[in-house]
Amino acid sequence: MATGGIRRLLIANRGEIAVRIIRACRELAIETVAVYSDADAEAPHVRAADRAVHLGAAPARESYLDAAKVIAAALASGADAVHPGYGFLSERAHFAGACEDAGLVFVGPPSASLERMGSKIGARRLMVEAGVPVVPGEAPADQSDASLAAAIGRVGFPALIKPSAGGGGIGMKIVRTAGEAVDALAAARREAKASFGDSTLYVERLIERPRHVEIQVFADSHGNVVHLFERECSAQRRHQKMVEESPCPALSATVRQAMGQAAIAAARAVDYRNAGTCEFLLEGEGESAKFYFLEMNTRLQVEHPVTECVVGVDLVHAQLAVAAGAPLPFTQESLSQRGHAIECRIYAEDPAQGFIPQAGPILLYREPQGPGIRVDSGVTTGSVVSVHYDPMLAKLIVWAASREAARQKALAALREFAVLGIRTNIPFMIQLLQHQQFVAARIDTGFLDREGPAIAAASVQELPAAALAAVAEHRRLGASSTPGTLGALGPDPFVSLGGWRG
Amino acid sequence: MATGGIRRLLIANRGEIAVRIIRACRELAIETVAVYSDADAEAPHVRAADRAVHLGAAPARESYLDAAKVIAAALASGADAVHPGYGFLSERAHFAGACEDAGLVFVGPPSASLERMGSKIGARRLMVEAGVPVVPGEAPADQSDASLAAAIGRVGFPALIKPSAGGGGIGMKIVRTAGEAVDALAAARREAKASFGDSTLYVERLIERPRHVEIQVFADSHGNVVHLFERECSAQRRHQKMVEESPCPALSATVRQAMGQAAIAAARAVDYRNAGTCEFLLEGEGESAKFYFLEMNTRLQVEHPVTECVVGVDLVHAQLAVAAGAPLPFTQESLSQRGHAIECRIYAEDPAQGFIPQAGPILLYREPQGPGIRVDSGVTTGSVVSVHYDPMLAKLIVWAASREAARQKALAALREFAVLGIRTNIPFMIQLLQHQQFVAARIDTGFLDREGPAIAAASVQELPAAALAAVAEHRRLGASSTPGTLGALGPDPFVSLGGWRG
Amino acid sequence: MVGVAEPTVTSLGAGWYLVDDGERRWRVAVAGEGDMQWVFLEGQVATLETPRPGRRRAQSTEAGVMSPMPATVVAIHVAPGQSIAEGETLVVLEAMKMELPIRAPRAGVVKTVACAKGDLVQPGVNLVEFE
Amino acid sequence: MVGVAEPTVTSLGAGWYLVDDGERRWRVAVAGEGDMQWVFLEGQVATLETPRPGRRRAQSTEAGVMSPMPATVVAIHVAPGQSIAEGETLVVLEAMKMELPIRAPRAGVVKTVACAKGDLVQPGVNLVEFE
Repeated sequence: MATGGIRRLLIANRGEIAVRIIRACRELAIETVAVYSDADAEAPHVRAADRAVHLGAAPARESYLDAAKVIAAALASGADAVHPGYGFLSERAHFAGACEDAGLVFVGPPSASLERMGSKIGARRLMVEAGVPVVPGEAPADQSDASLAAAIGRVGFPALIKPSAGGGGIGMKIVRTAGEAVDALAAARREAKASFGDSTLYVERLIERPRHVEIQVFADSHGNVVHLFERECSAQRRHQKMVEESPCPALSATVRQAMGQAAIAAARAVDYRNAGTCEFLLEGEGESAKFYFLEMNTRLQVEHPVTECVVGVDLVHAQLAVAAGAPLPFTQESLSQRGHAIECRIYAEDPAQGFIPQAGPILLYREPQGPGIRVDSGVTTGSVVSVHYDPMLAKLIVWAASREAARQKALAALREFAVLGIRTNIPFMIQLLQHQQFVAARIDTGFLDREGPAIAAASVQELPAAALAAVAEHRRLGASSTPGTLGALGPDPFVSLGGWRG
Repeated sequence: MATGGIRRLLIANRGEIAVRIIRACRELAIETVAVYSDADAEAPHVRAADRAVHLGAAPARESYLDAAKVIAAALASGADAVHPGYGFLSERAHFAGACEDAGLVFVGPPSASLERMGSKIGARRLMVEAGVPVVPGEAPADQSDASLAAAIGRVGFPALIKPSAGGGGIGMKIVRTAGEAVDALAAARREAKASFGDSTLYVERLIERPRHVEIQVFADSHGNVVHLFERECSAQRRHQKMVEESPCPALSATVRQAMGQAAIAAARAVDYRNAGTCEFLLEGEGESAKFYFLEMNTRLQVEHPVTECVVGVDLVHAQLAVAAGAPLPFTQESLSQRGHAIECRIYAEDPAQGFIPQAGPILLYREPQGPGIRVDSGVTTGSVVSVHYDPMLAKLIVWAASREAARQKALAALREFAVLGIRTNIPFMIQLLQHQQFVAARIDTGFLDREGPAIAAASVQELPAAALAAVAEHRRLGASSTPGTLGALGPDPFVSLGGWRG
Repeated sequence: MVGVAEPTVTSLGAGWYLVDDGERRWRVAVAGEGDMQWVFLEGQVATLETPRPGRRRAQSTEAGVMSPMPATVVAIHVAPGQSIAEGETLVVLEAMKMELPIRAPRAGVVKTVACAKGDLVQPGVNLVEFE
Repeated sequence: MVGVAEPTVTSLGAGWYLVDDGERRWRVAVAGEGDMQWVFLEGQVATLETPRPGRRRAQSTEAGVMSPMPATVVAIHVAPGQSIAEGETLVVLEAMKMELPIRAPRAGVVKTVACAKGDLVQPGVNLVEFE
């Protein structure tokens, strides 16, 4: 794959995505420059890189979010290109622009595309103009009952009335038939006025129990735009994705094709370049399913490996080639889906305590291995999970010929994935992948918010005798080798049981 | 995938293949029973299994080759099936028969198929009857010049004359035109008589610089037989394969299709069941290439992962399903090749000393990781490589969208594959994968025997300063923590340089 | 464990143990020294603690609320003397890109607010105390 | 290394070192104690030895031939008193499923054959000695 001019790449990120990009560069004989904060001096991404530049203190705004420092690091290390990864500066148009100004190749879309997709209102208007379906909605200038009722009729039923100034569900009313509109409008107006001091109302189509389905797109600087099919990402908690898979079992070939074309139209509408993702809400399933554009993520996604496994491409290789000016390494006709991939995001969080993020040292870490198993990670034994960054430690990605085989492979791999020292969502994930709704592929975006606590509770199990025996031996060995550390132990070491749980 | 009655599987093997089969069983919720010799009590395959049975002393004939002990272990551990892996008892018809007699499911072909393919002469005759091309050859009853010259005319030019009783190249003569026949026959007869006391001659077509190309086949007990395309295995040294890949760059679609059909015919001719491989010699390339059946390997091959990556199947899952009586999990129409896979066999051997096998403890071991990289291995840090078994430690398998991308990925992965304590062929492999003939995919079966020494010599490189600096630090740390061990060191620790080489 | 043989445990190094109960074998990982161990078996994780007299737990009590982890205070919703209902959000913290609302464990009256917006707070220290 | 800064070496544990030469960084693995170390860098491997006076090397000499590794004798092609040519196969060993021919390092006459077919032989011990 031609990666032309790029000889030395600075990766303006940390964790698993930095490691993954460094690995891609090794295959392409591109030198790598890592950047790091005070908290990450010994992090795997820093150790893996050919060069490393210290940015600043642990808080991201003093390190990974400081565009000036990152660009200075790139220039000082002789890098000719910058890969922003995801998060941090990846979708900041000013950063892409600053790279362009400094003569650095930005591995992503041009700053102008980022600006156009960065404004939610502007992006929605552009999509409507490009013929991409969006959730019907409007805030009529005439806020009379008659005008709002007419707007409700236009957006369709069931409709949702919500305060234009609002948020958090306050003042939101569902209208299922035209007859319910007048009462609902009055109630919404009262609550909006009381809570926000502004009674302006917005009406939109209510998408009930939608799925989150997104389309990977890729564009080069030679006018080629392709889509790489979908990822199903409905298993999310408070908009934080937990499990992604592809193909989406709810898509018919016709709807898949239509979504792919819509995503290509969206990319063309903003003169997009490099890898991007169009997120859609999907209503219903099969031939009758409808989809609505949500937003475009103008970067590599966390869940890009799912597409890589199913479509058989390397998106980071392609990003580097396209950024260097090469044409896309694939055509639409050459792309197809094969088998099924599932990604499980491994978070440092405690599902039993409301998914509260966990920080601290990882005392023991071992990844699963085997055919069809891929782990992208940014930690190892001895890593300290910092409070300053995202709690995602790793991604487990499995591929198999069918969804059920992939699910079984993911379960087997999760049972081999050992992380000690901080709580993770692995035990929770094992329950989730066995949940009847997951097995049946009937997950909507509200599923985890509704069922998460019950799944967390179900993952508490009795402690097996084998585990107790191993702990006893561990303590005995510790007592003989370092007797000093056991002074505080009482006669019965198992007095307090922290719990066998997720 | 239905694996029906199999609840507990004994794996009658060791090393990487035992580990790989155990991993497959975890995904299928099949309990596993490992067997082990005295040399393998702490081996990874024993640690990975749910149960483990000791067989006997280290020599294979007292452990892994002792069919009675293996069957007793299966019965004692309550196993209902036996997977033989490759090598050891895998192609012994008497072992398959003994399993059948003991009521154990043998994960492989029926003993009758093994018997039929086990006789080289019988198999050749069966193949000819089934219309499968074999290398033309005959040992005419009438050994007169006229009769042998006629036989040479029938097998075609160039022809090879060799003593029927012979071996090792003695008395072999090449005949390129009919005019050369009389002199060559006289010389061959003299040498045959002198060396073997028997002047009977065999004539066959000489296949010059052939490739070794094999076809994976799979048959179930419901009459279905499919092929899973080819593996190119020409990079072999004294018939020991070193690198395998798929697809074979020399095959046209037409020849590939013809070879697949021939392999299916071969399998049908012996009423084959489960996974098998038909090995062919390939002469020439492209549309004009000709292929000749060599033999059928009636088991899972070492190099099966190459097919798994390119065709997108799990052959061990399929083996277990078919052994349990289920129909094949794929049809011929559903199978296709995608991208390119390369397998590198990692041997404990010293290419600089004529590839002499190495034994001893592995002091440090780390496998490469990353997208598209799979390592099947049977060792870890601390393992002791025994003189009693095959010196293959691990297999590195990479997949990428193109051959060139796979080659680059394999190179990057090999450069991350650390094995210290015993010599391996990794540095040699790095040179081999960069050899102009490998890059151009122009490797025949004689390539490594011809070029191996030169490649081994090319892999000797100057020791970088960074390596010396690390050794100095290692010695310094060792000196401070365990001063006793350094008593024998002279003032200059780098007096003798073992060499930076393959 | 009446009638069951005592399991044999073999240390495999690096915190891993092979436990053989006479029938099946299990690979168990254990980490942690002193009075708390973490243990892993087939995807499940537990902590086993020996309680120490007088050790403070980093959690909220009847007397006040604490942060469960190092975090930054992003909002304070109460003031001294204010009456609060059980479950009411008192303080909002942020850690690891997540907002953590700290809620009242009971109804009562705020005595002191021991943190300010922007503070980096540690576990085990009261953020808000009740009368 | 005139004009080049001394590289800094950081131990990463488990035998791994990060070497920074002021420009690039290298991940190097080292193993082995005492007078021999193995070192790995980007797929290349070397051994570094400190020679010890009087240490026997397991290799053939002018006086006789040895097995380079533990192996089984599968064939003996010579007898005492027999004249041999340089490169002639004296003994065939088998180890790890491979045949290892042991050849004469020089022309000469066989003095003793110190092994028998079927023997398990160790490195460092003569198999055949010359006059």
